[in-house]
Order: sequence, then C-alpha cells, then structure tokens
Amino acid sequence: MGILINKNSKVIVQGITGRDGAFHTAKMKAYGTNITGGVSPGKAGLSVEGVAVFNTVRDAVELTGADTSVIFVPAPFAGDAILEASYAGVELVVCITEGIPVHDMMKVTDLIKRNGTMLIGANCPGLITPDECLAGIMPGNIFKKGSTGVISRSGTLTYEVVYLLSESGLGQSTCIGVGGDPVSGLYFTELLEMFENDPETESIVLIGEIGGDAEEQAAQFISAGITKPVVAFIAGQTAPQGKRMGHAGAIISSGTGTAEEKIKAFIEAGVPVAREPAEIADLIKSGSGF
Amino acid sequence: MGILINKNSKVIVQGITGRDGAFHTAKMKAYGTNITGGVSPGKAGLSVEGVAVFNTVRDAVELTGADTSVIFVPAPFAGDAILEASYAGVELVVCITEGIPVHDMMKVTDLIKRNGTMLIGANCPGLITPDECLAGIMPGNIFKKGSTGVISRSGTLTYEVVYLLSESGLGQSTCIGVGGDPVSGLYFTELLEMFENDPETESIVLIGEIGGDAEEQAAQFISAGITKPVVAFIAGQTAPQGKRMGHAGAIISSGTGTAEEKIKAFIEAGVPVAREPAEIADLIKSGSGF
Amino acid sequence: MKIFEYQATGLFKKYGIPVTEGILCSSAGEVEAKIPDDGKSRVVKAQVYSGGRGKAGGVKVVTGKEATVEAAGQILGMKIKDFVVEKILITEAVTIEKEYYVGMVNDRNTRSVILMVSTEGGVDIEEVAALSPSKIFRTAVDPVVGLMDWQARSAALKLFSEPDLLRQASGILSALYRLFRDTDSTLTEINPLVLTSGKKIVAVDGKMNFDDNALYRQPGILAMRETTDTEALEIEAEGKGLSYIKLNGTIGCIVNGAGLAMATMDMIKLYGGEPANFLDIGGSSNPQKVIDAMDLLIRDKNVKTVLINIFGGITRCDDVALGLIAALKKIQLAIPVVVRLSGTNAAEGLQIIRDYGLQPVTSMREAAKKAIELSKTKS
Amino acid sequence: MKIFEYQATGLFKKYGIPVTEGILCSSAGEVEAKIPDDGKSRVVKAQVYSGGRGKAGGVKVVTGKEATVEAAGQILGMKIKDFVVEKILITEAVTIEKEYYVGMVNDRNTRSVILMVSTEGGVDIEEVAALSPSKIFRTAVDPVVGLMDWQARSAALKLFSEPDLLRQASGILSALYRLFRDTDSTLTEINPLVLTSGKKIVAVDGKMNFDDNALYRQPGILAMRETTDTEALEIEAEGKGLSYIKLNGTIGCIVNGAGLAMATMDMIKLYGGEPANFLDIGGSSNPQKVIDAMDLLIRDKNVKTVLINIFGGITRCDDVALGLIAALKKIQLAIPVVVRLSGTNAAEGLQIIRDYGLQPVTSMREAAKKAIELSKTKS
Repeated sequence: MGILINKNSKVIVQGITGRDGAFHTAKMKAYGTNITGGVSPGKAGLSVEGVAVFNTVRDAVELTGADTSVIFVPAPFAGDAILEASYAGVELVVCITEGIPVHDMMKVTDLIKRNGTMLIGANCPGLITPDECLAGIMPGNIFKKGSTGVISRSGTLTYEVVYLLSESGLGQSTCIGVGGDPVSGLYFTELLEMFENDPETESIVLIGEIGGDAEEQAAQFISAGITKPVVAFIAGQTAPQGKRMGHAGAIISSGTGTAEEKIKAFIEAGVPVAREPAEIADLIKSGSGF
Repeated sequence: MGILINKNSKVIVQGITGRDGAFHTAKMKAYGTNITGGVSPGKAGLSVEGVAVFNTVRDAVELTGADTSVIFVPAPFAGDAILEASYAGVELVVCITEGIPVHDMMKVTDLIKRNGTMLIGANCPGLITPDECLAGIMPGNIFKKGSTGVISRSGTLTYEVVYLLSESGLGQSTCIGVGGDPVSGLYFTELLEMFENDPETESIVLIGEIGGDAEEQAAQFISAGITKPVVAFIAGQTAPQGKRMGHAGAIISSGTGTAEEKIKAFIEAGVPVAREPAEIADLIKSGSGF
Repeated sequence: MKIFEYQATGLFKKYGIPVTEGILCSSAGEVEAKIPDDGKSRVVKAQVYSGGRGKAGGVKVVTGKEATVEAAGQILGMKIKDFVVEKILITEAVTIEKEYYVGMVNDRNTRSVILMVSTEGGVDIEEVAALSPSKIFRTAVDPVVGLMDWQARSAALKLFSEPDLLRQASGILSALYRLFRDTDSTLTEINPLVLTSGKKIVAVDGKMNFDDNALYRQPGILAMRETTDTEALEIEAEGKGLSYIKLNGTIGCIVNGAGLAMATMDMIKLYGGEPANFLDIGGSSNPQKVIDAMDLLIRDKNVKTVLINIFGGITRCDDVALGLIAALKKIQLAIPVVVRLSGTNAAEGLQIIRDYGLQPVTSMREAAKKAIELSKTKS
Repeated sequence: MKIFEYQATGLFKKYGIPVTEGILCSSAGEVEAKIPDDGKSRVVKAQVYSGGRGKAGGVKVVTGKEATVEAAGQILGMKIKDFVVEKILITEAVTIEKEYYVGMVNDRNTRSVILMVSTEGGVDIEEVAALSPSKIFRTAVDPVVGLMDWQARSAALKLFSEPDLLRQASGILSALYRLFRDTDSTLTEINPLVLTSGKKIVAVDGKMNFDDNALYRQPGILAMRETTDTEALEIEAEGKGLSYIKLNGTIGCIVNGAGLAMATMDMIKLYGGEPANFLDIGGSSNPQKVIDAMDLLIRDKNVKTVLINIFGGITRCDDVALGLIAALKKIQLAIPVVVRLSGTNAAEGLQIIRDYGLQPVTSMREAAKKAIELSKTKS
C-alpha cells in the first residue's frame, strides 16, 4: 500500500519518445510499474519499450484508464504538460523535469488545484512504493519494502539515506522526492498527513535543505498533529548566503532559510535531527522502539 | 420580499462622487433604499447626498456591513470595480455602466463566480423590489408592489411594460433589468428559478430581444421546471441582420438570434408571447386566473 | 467594427501567421503599374465585408499580367450584397493540397472564447455547422487563463497528424488567439487555412470583427476603419450620442432606449407600416439630441412621417416635452410628426405638446396607427 | 541573476515608472567629460550587487562638478562586501518629502507573487520586517489573474491618500508588476520610492533579481549580465553542466547531486574540516564531467585534497568508477584524492578503483575523515 501509488496505479509517461522518457520507461517497467501508455504529440501508434504511444494525455487516459503520469518533457514545455495531464483528469502528476521557470510553476500549481490534481515535483526524482510501483527515476534496487515513510527535497541524498535505511533493516512504505524547486506540488505537511493516515507507515524520515521555511512549517505541523515518530535531516549547514546550491530552491535569502533555523524548529518540535545520514536509522530505531 | 434585494439590503454605491453616481444615490435614497456608503478612492471622509464615502469597497463593507453594490464607474474601470466588490465579499453587484469591453466581462464573470458573487448587468437599469429597495436607475414611481416578477434585457421598454402592468393593477414582486450586453451576470434561467422559489411571486414576465439564444434556453427551462405562469415579449422582429441595435448584445449574427426563433421557442414551450407591450397584462390575467 | 481581408491578413502576418503575400489595388491602372509581367498565376479578390463573394464572382484565379488586369477591371466596381467593390487584393496563387477552417468567437453562454477548427475549409462554415455540426471541433478557452498550448495542440490534432504540420498548426492557433485577445476581437476566422503542396500551412483568407466597446483602447484597430456610406451615417450618429440604423420603410422613429426603439419598429410593422430606421436618443431631455436625430432622419427621402416615442422614467415627460418643442421650433419639418409621451409626469408633458399645437398620444399602439395613417395619406 | 541599479532603473523607465535620470561612469575621467559644470546637486552611487552600500560610503550627495568628480574618484575602486566598485551612477538630486518602500517577490508558501509596500522607505527593509513587521503591507497576487487594479490601488492607499498621488502610485505598482512578470523576476524593489517636494513620485533606487531557469526566454535580461570573477567561474561551470560554488576551505568536493553535495560539505565541517566548494556533477558517468570538475577545483590554490563522493543510483558505481579513472588518468593531480563509492554495483566499482591503485572508501563519514586527515598532513 503506502501512499499515493501502489500496485494498482496505472502510469503513463509524457515525453516517452525522448531519451530520458524512453530510458526510464524501461526502468519503471522492469521494476514492475504498470505503464499503460506514453504520450508524444503526432507519434500515436508508435510503441516505445513495448508501451503504446498516444497523441494526447486525454487519449491515453480514456483508452488506458491511467491515473498517474510521469513527465519527462523539456523545461519550456513541462508546465504545459502538467496542465495537459491535469485537465485530462490524471489524479497524480509526477514531474521529473528540472529548470521550469518559477512563474510558470506558480500558474500551474494554481490551475491544477482547481482540478483537484496532485503534483509531485517538478525537478524531483519521483516516488516509489517498494515492490509495488516506481513512478520516477529512482534506482529501484536500493529500496526495500517496510514501514518507514521518506519525504525529501533531494535526489541522490535520498538514495544515500534510503540505502543506509535498507542496510539497517528499515524498509520503506513509500519514498517521495518532492523536488528542489521553490514552487512545487505536494510538500512536507500534506505528505506527513498522508503518512500519518497510512496504516503501513510506522515512522517517517524528513530530509530538508536550506531555502524557504517548509521545514519550519513541517516542524509545527508535526508537533500539532503527527503521532508517528519523525526523524529529520537538513542539508546545507555550510552553504553560503545568497547562492543557489544546485537546486533552484536551495538558497538562503536575506539570512532566512538557513539550516540552523530549520534544525532549531525541529528540535523545538521534539523531532530528533540527525547530524549525518548514517545517524537516521539509529534515531528511528530508538524513537519508534525497534 | 421578492428576490435578490429587499428592505434589509444594505447598499453601497461605487463611483458615488461621479455625476451619475451622486444623482442616482439621491434617487435611491429618496425611494427608501438603505444606502450605507459610497466608494471613491482618495475621497474617504467626504459625504455625498448624506452618504459617507470610503476609499475602498472593503472599507465600506467592513464598516457598514453592506451586501449589495451599485456601480457607476466609467467603462474602462468598471470591470475592475466589479472585481473589487466581489473580492471584498459583496454578495450582489449591480453594474449600471454601459460600454464595458466583452473581453473584460468574460474575465470578470469567471473570476467573481469563484467568490460566489452574483452580478446583475453590466449595461443595465438595475433592479427593484417595489416599496422595499431600489438598486439601480429605474424610475421608482412607476412600480407598484405586487406578485408579478419581471426580467428584462431592456431599460425603457421595461419601464413601458411595468407602467402598463401597474396601470392594469398588476404590481411587481421584483423587477430586474439583466442588461443589454452579450456577456452579463445573472440571466433568464437563474432568475426564473429564483422567482419560482419566491413565495411572493405568482407570475413572471420575461422581456427578451434579438441576439444570442438566452430566450431559447429560458423557454426550455420554463417547460422543464417553472410552474408559475410566464408571459414573454420579444423586441426586434423588424431588426436587420448583422446590425447592433443599440445594445451591444442585440445583434442577429449569421441568421441566428432572430426574434422569430425566440418567439417560436416560447410558443413551443407553451409560453404565451405578447405581440405588443399592452397585451402582456391580459395574457398574465388569463394565464394566472386573475 | 469590421475590417477587410487585406487588413486581417496584415494582422495575421504581424503575429507570425504565414499568409499569401498580396498587393492591394483600387484601380485597373494601379494593377497595371504594380503587377510584374512574369506570367505567374495570381488570385484577384474583391475586398468586401460580406461573405459569399466567391459565388458572386468576386474572386478570380488568373495567369499572366494581362488576365490579372482584366479580372481586376471586372471585379472593381462590382456590387456584392449592397457593397460596391472599391479595392481588390491580388495575391500569389498557392498549390492547395487541402483546405481547413479555423475560427474564434466570444460565446455568450460559456462566457468564454470558443476555438473552432474543421477539415471542411474553403466553404461556408455556417452551412457546415448546420448540415454536419460534428465536422466542427469546438473547444472553450478559459478567459482568464487563455489558450493553453495543449489545447492548441489538441485542436491542431483534429486537422493534422504529422509532427511538423502539428507544430505549424499549433503555432498558428496560439498566435491567432493572442491576436484575438490583444485586439479585443469578437470574431476571427481563417477560411481557408491551406496546406500547400510544399507542406506549409498558410492563411489564404482572413476575417476579423472587433468589439465596438473596446475601440477606445485599440487605436491601431480603429485606424483601420473604412466605412461605407450607410456606416458613415451610423458613425456620425454615434458621435452625437445617438444609435441610428437606416432601414427601408417610410416612418422615421425617434425613441428613448434601444429596447423601446425596437419595440416601436415592431409595433409599426404589426399595424401594417414600415419603419424607416432604428434610432435611440438615450435617456436625456437635451433638445440638441432631438434636433440631431431629426436632422439624420430627414436626409432619408423615404421618410413620410416622424414618430417620436418617449417613455418618461427618471427623465420626466414635461422636461422631455420642453426639449421636443425647442427642437421642433428650430427645425421646420415638412412632414407630419406624431408625438407619444408616457410615464413620469406624462399629463404635464402632454399639455405642453398640446399648447404647442400638436395632438400628442399616450399609447404606443395609438402612435403607431396614427403614424401609419399619416404616412399613407401623404404618399 | 542580478542586475545593477542603473540597469533596474533603466527597465523601470521602459515600463513608464518615473526615475531620477542618471549618467553611468566607470572612471573619474568619464565623469569629468560627462558631467556639466552647472553647479547642480547630484548623487554619486556605487553600482554593486550587495546591499548596505550607503553605510559603506558608496553613496555621496555632492554639489558642483568638482565635488562630483572627487566623490566619483573616492567611490570607484572602493570595496563593498567583497565587490570592487567598477561603475558609478550619477543622478540628479531630488528634494525628498518622504521615502517609501515597494517590492515584489515570489512566495513559496502562497505560490504567488507578494506585493509589499511600506512607509518605512530608504532604510534596510529586512530590519523593518524584523523589528516592525506591521509597517509592511503585504498582498498576494493571483499568479493566473495578475495584479488587479483595485489591488494596486489598495496597496497605494497604504502610502498615499490624495487622489493624484494615489493615481501615480497605483500606476507605478501596476507597471512594476508587469515588469516583474514580463521579465521572470524573482525580486524587484524600489527603495526608496520618493515623494518629491513637487508632488511627484519617483523611483530613486532599484533592485531586480531574475529566475535563472527562465533566462532562456529572457534574452534582453541575459544580455545585461555583468559578472564578477567568482560568478564568471560559476557561469563557466554551468556551461559545462556543473553546479559550482567556491568557498574558502581546503577540501575540494566533487559529488553527484545537489543535496548530497551539501550533505558532503556538512559532513566535512562536522568532522573538523572546511569544504573548498560546492560541486554537483549531476547524474552522468561521463568522464569529461569529472575532468572539467577537477579542472575547476585545482584553480583554487587553497584546495589540499579532493573528495569524490558518488552514490550510484541509476548510474551504476562500476560505470562511474571507469569514468573516474579515465578522468584521473587524463589529469595528473598533485594533491591526494579520496574516492567514495556506494549504491548500485558498489563492490564492482570499488574493485575498479582499487585496481587503479587508490584506496576507496564506502561511507561518507569515512571519506570525510580521510580527506580531512590528508588535507592536514599535506599543509
């Protein structure tokens, strides 16, 4: 089970005829994801990695019953691709694309809200419910089925953390990379709530980084209503002010958005903060009484 | 009682310091309308016709509890005035202004729908619930309290009809001029439904004109669900094709929107159509068993 | 407001929509001077506002200069549905593989822009709409969001399936929407949009109407206004605060309010007469408006009687009566006038009219009947 | 991306926002040549990206040509928070009645543009925000609808009450929003916005940042880019697909992924070292990226050790190891390298590294400790 995706998810790939789209379609299929179709305008009738290609998301949804879409469309067109999926009735859109202008994302997130569409990303590695469904570019082999939910703003750092969790015997219920952009879809609070309500999830790992105040909000939200043990890790304690640290959203502006503030907020909310990735598993085990 | 406005309505006037705004504020007050304030940016603290002026609709609403606004703002700014009222929480906006571009009105009607605001107009004479509240520019003296609801796309033609109704002893529950523009606020079907549900209204007069197919829709709506007797009158049987007959919305385009089509639709729906204004009262009296 | 094909395609070009290049001429001499003697095929097209010019012989495909000049001579001066052809557009002839229709209108019911595309191009689209409505694909554009790229693409997919053509068509639809929105258009059509043998998509004709209410903020569009005589009269009236439309009857009408003016015309017709015009003087009692209105009416030599129909609302009938008399004193009319006054302070108003020596009436029906009678007596 | 004051106010002017007219100079000689000897008062302002230039002496109000040239000489070459002043803007001095603050930012939480205005202008707005937040009026702008006129007016009313000033200020706010939106700005500020003694509202300073992700569609903005040496390095890296930021430590880092790169820096710090940089090579195993990364790192003479931290995900560790070795063979490094590999096919990757003669490690902690040790041994 887990949250958002599971073995019943029907996934389509937007931009399936592109290099990344085709490559990760193969990877997702190999993991066991039920890829029901791909979208590439003017390429209907083609087949990519054994997946039928449609001209529009609407066609793909109507003809395959898809409920989830993973987007590999170049940045200038990715915002519109999210809208296309949303207006075609896709329930969960996962946008992998990096580099979408923030003004586009402000409009897109506002519009899809009206359609009730959920978005993960953009600029994210996607999400996975181990042994059931992979919707994104995460390396499936490092994940292990279990009861720890993971929410992260990062990509490889998440893999590092998950690898260490799996090595320590802590499998994952669902693992979500929310993306590194300043304006994104589902974020900490919404996902924390979903994990709180997911019977399969027993503990939660939250991987934050500098920029914005989503971690501070998450800390408040946890102390107000999350009963399951949460362990946090924050990247960027050594990041300088005013510099964009790879991710468009990872920037300390005017002295706010620092790792210190975020760590302080978690500590005050009673959420243990790991000093390094390897500590996370220990903190979960101690906190959740393993 | 009637519909939309009554003696409990608290009305503000946007553009109260303008010539028309001030003139009709006096007329509405004289009729007995509870004018709680006026709006004119930068003129807060002034008083017009004994009415306090505020800088913004929000101020006027917060400080006077107004629920209705009548707009006398010049066309280039009137669309924004409707939005200001809507975002300030005004429940019913009545826009008198003529000449608002249709592209503006498409945006405005879409946006205010999200706020749940009701709009009458633009390019309309407003509405009146006789002896209770006048929100607009109608000549109060020709109206008479009673049980006939009137909905009209016209101004003076409505007065003509109402005058004849009053003369024939048929008073009005509420009389609404929906305006002569192609894109407007509340229209026939919504208002027919309100009259249907209004215990005070016993019969309904619908005054249509050429252009669009709102009358055809109304005819269908009446035959599907309006139980009270309705009498229709359609202006423009002699109007030529492709010419805008005064009202921006009164135009026969490509042979559709003709008076003939509309009359036919009403007849087919079992709604008697008066051949001239003076016949309306007779048709009501015969239909409603007076 | 309407513009000619050459103006519409000029706007298309400005927005990056491929069009057939053309030369505008208003005389055979101009054609002689401007068209090179290169033996090429060209299309000579009458520039008129009305549709159906093809059927009326207003479009000719010709080869060579001589034939072009000849066709131009035939089309210039031709009358197409009341319009005399004063200008022709001479364009390159393209090899047409297939014709399509693309259009946008403001829709009253959805309160949004409707984008329409059809594979049935080059013919009367209203006929297609009536006979095979399923051949027109319609999509509503959210007025706040605008045409989203995926919507343009989805519409383009109804016409084309090959990726390159899809890109061209999507680009044209997006550009056309921007043009429609930027210019406060109420109708924009490309008919036909053509796929050439060279696999290029080109607008071969164009039609655009604009919202009169928005012309105040569209100086570029307003500057394109070219008026026929009839329209010139309407625009003159507009400038004086009057809404005037000439018709072919004998009874001139002066009314306050557009709906009442239409109802007055209908009443005249109902009782066997023919209205000579629609004329709304609005809500003021200013005598100048009546003077201006009379002045417009009497230019129409068909007018045998004038019917003035005023319903006094906020403006009281006595004020209106005073204005009327001031106007009547100023203009010495050679034809009879029927005055009808009703509404607020009607009694006082009627008395003023009577004191002036006219016999006013109080009902529209009576007014119509009297005007009809007078118009017949006089003719 | 950031631009200088003179560029920001140039954009303001283009959008119809009144600004103080200025002359840009980059040498005292240029000032001598460009400034007329008219005895007028002027303001000489250092053009730097950082705030606090006033406190640092980078702004001088002077009267007459001689004093202007002198002030220019003092400010040019001055160092303000790591930035050397290379350009100055010399503007007319206006008589200030009152100063205001106006700004716009993209807000992550509301996912909308926030318009901020304050009567506390001309001072550090972050201080105002921290000490008296109620003095900043904030309003969220719907990203699809844009700034509505009534919103601009409502904000302007927080600063002005007189109708004429209200109109000026509303117009400035609407124009500023259009500029913000049209240029994909992430921060636009006028501080101070000034009410002059002549009752005119004028932008006396301007600051604009832009979304790096949107520069592909903002050629006009991109053309304004003027880079410091540090930034030039970052932009060079960007061109090679690397995300690089120079810091002041001794341990150079090469990491795949931004979050992991930050975590690696933090780990070095945690165990007592100092990272020399942030460097994300992304997800590929292409040896050229490692070569380019090495090349950037060794230009920094402070670097004593290189730490390569790779987590193999989709890209397998053995592929990455092969790429690394290809790169190491090509560059002959004079400083020690610590390689850490983990994740998919780590065992195979580690063996490849060992075969090459290096002693790889498998945990980040181990890697950090080893790199710190080596950097200390060497220094």
